[in-house]
Amino acid sequence: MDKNMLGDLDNLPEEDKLRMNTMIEQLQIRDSLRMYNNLVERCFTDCIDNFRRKNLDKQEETCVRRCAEKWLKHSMRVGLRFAELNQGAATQDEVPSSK
Amino acid sequence: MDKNMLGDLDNLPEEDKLRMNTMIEQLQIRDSLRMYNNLVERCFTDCIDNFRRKNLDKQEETCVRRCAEKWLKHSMRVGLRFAELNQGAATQDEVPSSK
Amino acid sequence: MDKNMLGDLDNLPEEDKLRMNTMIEQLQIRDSLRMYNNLVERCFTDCIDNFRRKNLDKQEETCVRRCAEKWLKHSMRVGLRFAELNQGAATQDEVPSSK
Amino acid sequence: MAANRITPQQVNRDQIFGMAEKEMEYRVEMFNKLTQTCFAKCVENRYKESELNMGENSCIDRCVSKYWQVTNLVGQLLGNQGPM
Amino acid sequence: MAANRITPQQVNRDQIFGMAEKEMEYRVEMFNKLTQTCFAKCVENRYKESELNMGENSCIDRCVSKYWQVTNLVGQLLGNQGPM
Amino acid sequence: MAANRITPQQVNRDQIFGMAEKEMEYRVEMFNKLTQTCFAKCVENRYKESELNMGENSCIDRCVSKYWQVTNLVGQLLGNQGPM
Repeated sequence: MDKNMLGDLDNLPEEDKLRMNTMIEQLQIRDSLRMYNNLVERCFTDCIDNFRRKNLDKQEETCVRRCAEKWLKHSMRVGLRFAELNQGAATQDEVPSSK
Repeated sequence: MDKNMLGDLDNLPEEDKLRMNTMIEQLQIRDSLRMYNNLVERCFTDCIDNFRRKNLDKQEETCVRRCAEKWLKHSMRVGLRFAELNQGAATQDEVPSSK
Repeated sequence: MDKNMLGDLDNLPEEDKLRMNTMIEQLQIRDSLRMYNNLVERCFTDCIDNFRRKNLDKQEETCVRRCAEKWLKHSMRVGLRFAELNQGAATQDEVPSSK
Repeated sequence: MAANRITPQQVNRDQIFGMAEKEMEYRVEMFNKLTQTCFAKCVENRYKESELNMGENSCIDRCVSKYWQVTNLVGQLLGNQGPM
Repeated sequence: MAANRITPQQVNRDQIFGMAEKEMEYRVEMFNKLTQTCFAKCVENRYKESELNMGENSCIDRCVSKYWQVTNLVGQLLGNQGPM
Repeated sequence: MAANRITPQQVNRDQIFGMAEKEMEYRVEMFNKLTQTCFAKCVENRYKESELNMGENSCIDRCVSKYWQVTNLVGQLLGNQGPM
């Protein structure tokens, strides 16, 4: 659906393209802020279980760093695979479409 | 609150009703897309635990189908019960209101 | 970022301040409604496990009351601590900023 | 999201629409949480069949009823001391 | 959020933008759920190192593939009887 | 959501408002996640009483402090290599 939609929009006047770009930009900002929040929540949940001190100790810090790095690598890999599948669905007809 | 609100809006000019309808429509679209995402996530989480192949096997597919069907039936039943309760709250006075 | 942003906005015309206030108000309404939903979900999940009757029994009701009260006290305490940290980050330079 | 000139009146109408929107979002979210919570509490999740059995169905009915009551109870508590 | 006068045409264009927005939100949400689900299924969460090992990497690839297939399968079911 | 004519200037102001809105949404979401996570980590959930005891209170304080530090730490990492 989005593809046809965006196709249609190519023919729309400049001000609509501008509006569309603003919208996409806004969604991207929101998405990266959400991703940040989710990453913090996940690494905190997995790494922090001791509340006898108010500061992170070395071990907790290491755990959080690794968690965040692993998450970013994971997220990038998923992004690549996801893009391949999206592309496949867009070009091949024998693959059942996702919509 | 929404009932009074919608009551008020009945008296508003045509363009406001139009705007209201657009809003409701948009929320419904968003809701059904979210529901779709949630359903996929749930059935995937419950049914897929083996990652030695990249394609679903027969058993996984059956599990996903049943999961989705059960979910839809469940969701419809909840909708019916929920509507009854909403209606009861709107017409009876002895029932404590939800707001 | 928001601080500079809000700083800039102080210099903007009245109608923008009005718009900003409306936006903040809307976010607060949404946030308190979400909080209400989350609280109900949590206390229901923690307190209700028996579905042989359709009405809450005394014990379940007590559990829900305590859960909600504890949550509110917890939430207030977190708010205080969070505000202290936010303030510390805004006034001290040795503390690494959150952004 | 865009307007050339916003009058106080305009903002007022936007506020009304905004509140109606938030209220509807709230109801949708409540329904979704209720649906998910009762699914988790009542429905057998190994999916041996695609029908809900009698036990699951009556569990669902009672779950919805109790969820509704918890919503009212919590609403009363919030009305008395706080953010709602 | 604000407008002095809304014509039916205007609402139409708003609807198109609104639908495009919802569609994109849906894709972002799907990607995020997929990412979180596959992280939970595939990545060792005691974080002994900061690299993904070979087993984790191939698990991730298959997880994405299967998630995609489940999305299509559920989409077909919804298309046949309901809300999508 | 509606406008008869959008000028580049208008879009610019919408962008500023949009970013401020996203930033606020982010802070609210962070606060909510922090509140939920620390409740799960610190508060006894059989609800034998409606008061937080001393142990729970000091756990909450430390939990908030550590959550804040994790937020900063992850923010630094993202600043160095990525999406933030």
